Amino acid sequence: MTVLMVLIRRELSLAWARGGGALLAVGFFVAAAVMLPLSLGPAPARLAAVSAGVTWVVLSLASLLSLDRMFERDFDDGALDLLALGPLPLEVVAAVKCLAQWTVSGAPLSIAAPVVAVALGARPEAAPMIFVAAALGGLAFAFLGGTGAALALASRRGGVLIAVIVLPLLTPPVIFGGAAISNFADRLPWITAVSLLAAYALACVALTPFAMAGACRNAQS
Amino acid sequence: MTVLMVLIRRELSLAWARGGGALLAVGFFVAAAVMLPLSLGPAPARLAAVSAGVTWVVLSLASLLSLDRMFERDFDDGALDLLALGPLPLEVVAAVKCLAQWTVSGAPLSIAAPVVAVALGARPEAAPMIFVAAALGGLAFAFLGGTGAALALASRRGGVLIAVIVLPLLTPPVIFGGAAISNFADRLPWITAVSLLAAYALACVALTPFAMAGACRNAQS
Amino acid sequence: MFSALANPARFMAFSRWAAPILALVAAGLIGAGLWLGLNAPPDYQQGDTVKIMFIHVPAAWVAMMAFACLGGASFISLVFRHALADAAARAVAPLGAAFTGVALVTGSLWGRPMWGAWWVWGDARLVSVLVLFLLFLGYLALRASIDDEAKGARAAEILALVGLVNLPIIHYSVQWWNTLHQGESVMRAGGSALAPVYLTPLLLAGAGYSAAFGALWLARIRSEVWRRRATSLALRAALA
Amino acid sequence: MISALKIEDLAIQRGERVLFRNFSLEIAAGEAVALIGANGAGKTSLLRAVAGFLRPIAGSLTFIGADGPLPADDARRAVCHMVGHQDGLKPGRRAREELIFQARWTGGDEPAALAAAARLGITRLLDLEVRVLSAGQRRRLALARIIASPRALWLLDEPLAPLDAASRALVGTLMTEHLDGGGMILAAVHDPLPIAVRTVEIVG
Amino acid sequence: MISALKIEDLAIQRGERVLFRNFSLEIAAGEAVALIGANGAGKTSLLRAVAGFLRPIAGSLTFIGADGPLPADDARRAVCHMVGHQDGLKPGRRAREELIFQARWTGGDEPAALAAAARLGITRLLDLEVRVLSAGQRRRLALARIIASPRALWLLDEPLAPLDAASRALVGTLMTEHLDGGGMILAAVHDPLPIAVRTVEIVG
Ligand code: HEM
Ligand SMILES: Nc1ncnc2c1ncn2[C@@H]1O[C@H](COP(=O)(O)OP(=O)(O)OP(=O)(O)O)[C@@H](O)[C@H]1O
Ligand SMILES: Nc1ncnc2c1ncn2[C@@H]1O[C@H](COP(=O)(O)OP(=O)(O)OP(=O)(O)O)[C@@H](O)[C@H]1O
Ligand SMILES: [Mg+2]
Ligand SMILES: [Mg+2]
Repeated sequence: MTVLMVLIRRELSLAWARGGGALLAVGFFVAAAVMLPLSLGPAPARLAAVSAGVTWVVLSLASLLSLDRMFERDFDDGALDLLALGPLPLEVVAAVKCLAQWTVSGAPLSIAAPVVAVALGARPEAAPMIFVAAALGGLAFAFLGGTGAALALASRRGGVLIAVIVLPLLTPPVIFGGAAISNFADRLPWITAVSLLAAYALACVALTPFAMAGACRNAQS
Repeated sequence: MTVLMVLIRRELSLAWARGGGALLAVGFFVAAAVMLPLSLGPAPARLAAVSAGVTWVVLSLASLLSLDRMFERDFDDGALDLLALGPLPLEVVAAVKCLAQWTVSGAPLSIAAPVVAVALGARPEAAPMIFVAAALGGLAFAFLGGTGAALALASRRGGVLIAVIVLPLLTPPVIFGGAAISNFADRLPWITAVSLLAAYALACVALTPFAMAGACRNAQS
Repeated sequence: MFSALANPARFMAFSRWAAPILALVAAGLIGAGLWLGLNAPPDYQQGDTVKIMFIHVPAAWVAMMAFACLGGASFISLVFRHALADAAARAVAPLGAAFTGVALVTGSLWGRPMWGAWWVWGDARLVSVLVLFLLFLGYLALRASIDDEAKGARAAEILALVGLVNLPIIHYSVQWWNTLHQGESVMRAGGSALAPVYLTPLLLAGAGYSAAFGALWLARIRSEVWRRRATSLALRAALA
Repeated sequence: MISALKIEDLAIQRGERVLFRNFSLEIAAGEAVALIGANGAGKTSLLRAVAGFLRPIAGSLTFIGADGPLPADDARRAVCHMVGHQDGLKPGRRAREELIFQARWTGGDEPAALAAAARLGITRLLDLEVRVLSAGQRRRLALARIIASPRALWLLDEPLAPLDAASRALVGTLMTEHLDGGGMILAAVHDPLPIAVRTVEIVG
Repeated sequence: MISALKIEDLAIQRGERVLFRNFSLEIAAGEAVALIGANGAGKTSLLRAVAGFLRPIAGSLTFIGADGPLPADDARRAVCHMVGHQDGLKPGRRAREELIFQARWTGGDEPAALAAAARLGITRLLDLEVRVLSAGQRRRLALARIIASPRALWLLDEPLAPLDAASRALVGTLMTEHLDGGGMILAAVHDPLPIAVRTVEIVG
């Protein structure tokens, strides 16, 4: 087993324990979706009109859960120091952490999302796009969330900072994703929005690990 | 200054730092509200129809943020032991923790909620009820979330447990609150729903501290 | 020029006269731009409200420029560990926030008569400018919340670099989405769509705003350098 | 104030394993006991049982006041100070906030907390975040807490490990003062304490 | 494998304060150095600088290989083992998972990890969660990690504090073996190490 695989396995199991993994995120998401019609009262038409958009927003929020602790534990208990002395650079470690986070929460969420949206009354045709948007968006959320978490490490006010730092960065993918979903459902051109979302997600995956590693080193020093 | 005041002040400041307090929850909430029209596209009528309900659901999610860590830190770093050796019983400590959590996130959220709902197009007449439901509901969420957090302390799979334990308990207040808001806005009888919500919240406040204290003692032993 | 100014002593000598001169230039350009602009004929569609343009558009330009400067200074500070670059980054953030605030407020004032609403959540340009504003605030908050100054600086620099992605999004937002906001009209391929009566004062005001921004920035960097000298002197005194 | 702690035939179990049985010990006012034993023998567990965190499977723990035995839980809240392996200090808070809170929580006040900090030589560090303190400075902060509010029984788990020689001597002095005032100390140690103590070994 | 570590005129600053200046030290293969100094003198900071976490404000740190100086960052990833005040073990995971991961991460493998556990007498504990281990058992787990994968330079921060006498002797033996194999040890300590070492004091 290569050392990368060893790292991936560990991070997956930590991510699972940390946030409750798939179960918490999906549970949270499904609960929100169930609560929505309950709190709106039974008016299928009203609901159906917004179901895809609402699903997307709730999803983006659900994927933020427990992101803030991505580096904090490792930092506090010294594990980050040990990771830094290993064979792989911290950039890779940071990327693996984010991917693990995405795997245990983003991926299950993106499978749950189309199901929930359709159950709420979205047109089934929109489902594939909801899945794609959720998967790509989740990737961006995980990496941006990780960046915020790493930047907040050195500070006494972790949580607040993560909000202030991450939320603005999350807005573009939410917009792109929302546009992709609604355009797709309305049979309008959707390629641009999806490409933008994909580009944003890929840029996050490619660039934020450097930011995260830099932020971790800064906090460790 | 009495020892209770000392405890309250400390817990407020910890709650503020832990979850990012007010700013994180409110930021999260406002962001969600901002993202909603972005992802739906600007179609005011569609949005207005569901704004109150969506606000309420997003609010309930926002108030869950960082709840899961209410006891974990104190447990890991030994502070819970010191608290247990103080003059007040752990039940009081647990209740103060939950109230602090509510003060830094639930209360600001319940002020933000009507504003956001109206900005999204809810009828202004519904605002007072949104405020009441958010305040009462927030109380229930804080105490139930605390219970889940305390129960999960001794386990390796904390997050999952919280999901499984807390989410079902949260459903009733969400339903009552949603009914109260929509009935109030539609000029239907709303007293029953609000009373149920209040009763549920008070029951949580009165009973869960015992559960939390018991769970903490169990984890410490 | 940059390498020459990288030396703090030389920078202080240069900025000592450059800042006031830029300020004078700014006053002249903005004065001329506004005078021409306010005396321009009312637009056939927009009426007199078109005159908000001469405040709004340059402020929006400078706000974006400020973030680019913040990113550039942060990059230099991060890579070359240059103290002056860090001072420059720290100095530009509140300025940028202020210009962004002006763009938001004037845009909003303009939006009321034009679109019938102060604010439109669905509009990508408006939202992305708001995001820019929040990024400036985030930068300041991050810096302020870390006790260790060097660490705070470094963390904030990283954030500034990450935030740079927002710039192209603001600029292209009008093309990527159907926004209510004006499309590109000044700097677009195929020449400006604006009539010269409006274009000239707009460009004058734009140059003036930029000069004012430069003057304020230099002044703030100077005071930042002084502040650092003072703290290190105080520290040395305390340790002695 | 209590005049003695009496442990009789105590047996403690962790998980499935009984750590020790029939452990008896009596500590009188003014007395210090050093608890020794191999790693995993159960020193920390014994301290936690005294503090009320672990329920023994057999035997009894009695806090004896001026007029005979006291209800254990109330006595603990009034007389026990504990410095464990984990010191309960929050990395993100300032030393001053932590010290003052912990002093007040156990019945002291702000002036007493500041005096204790001065005593332990950490006044200069009070405005730092706990996270930047060195291990020894942090331990001194934890110890300042128990100096700041007077309680009769100190339960200490390897209190001196991260301290330098000067601080160890200082803590020795503080312990002597505590004992002279009628206090009691029960400390789990691997290295000898800087004061004269009765040594008790835990064997499984 | 490196043959020496050379520290020249090092100066380290934390926050606004310069901890020490002009610190020089050379450690050759097979040599152990005990770093002593008051609390807050900067022992931990020096170890962290050697491990690459802190950037010194002056001076140099050179890892010397068979053919002269090595690039510092690569050298660190290949030769440094560190056991700090914080041991990097996750309370919620099993000792076995933690040990095997950390061994693999630094170049060892599972059999080596199990052998190291046996050597330190913690085989029986491997299926427990880290959180239930006693302080000494936990430190042994942290030390097992560095036995499990061979790296030349051990950076130890008060490695023996929570250990009982038998374990201290054992760790002494392990250190001797490491030195005999050409290893190096730099350990910050308050109590003497159980092996013959050169002692260096840090003064501010
Ligand atoms: C809060 C509301 C508004 C915000 C945040 C805002 C923001 C901006 C920004 C950032 C730019 C510069 C874009 C670039 O150069 O890439 C800009 C340019 C401009 N804005 Fe606004 N704006 C707002 C409202 C308005 C309104 C109501 C109008 C008029 C109907 C308007 C008209 C213009 C024009 C004509 C330009 C120049 C466009 C160009 O040449 O590229 N804006 N605005
Ligand atoms: N929940 C548990 N399940 C199983 N074993 C446990 C549990 N909790 C503690 N133990 C075991 O109990 C024993 C006693 O631990 P304790 O911390 O009391 O020892 P100690 O004497 O303080 O040792 P040290 O000198 O290392 O601090 C240890 O062997 C530990 O592994
Ligand atoms: N970010 C910081 N800001 C200010 N001071 C700091 C910072 N980080 C560390 N210090 C100070 O640096 C000093 C050195 O700490 P270090 O941990 O290196 O000491 P040490 O020699 O290991 O002490 P000990 O024996 O107590 O472990 C301490 O006085 C500590 O308070
Ligand atoms: Mg112990
Ligand atoms: Mg140290």
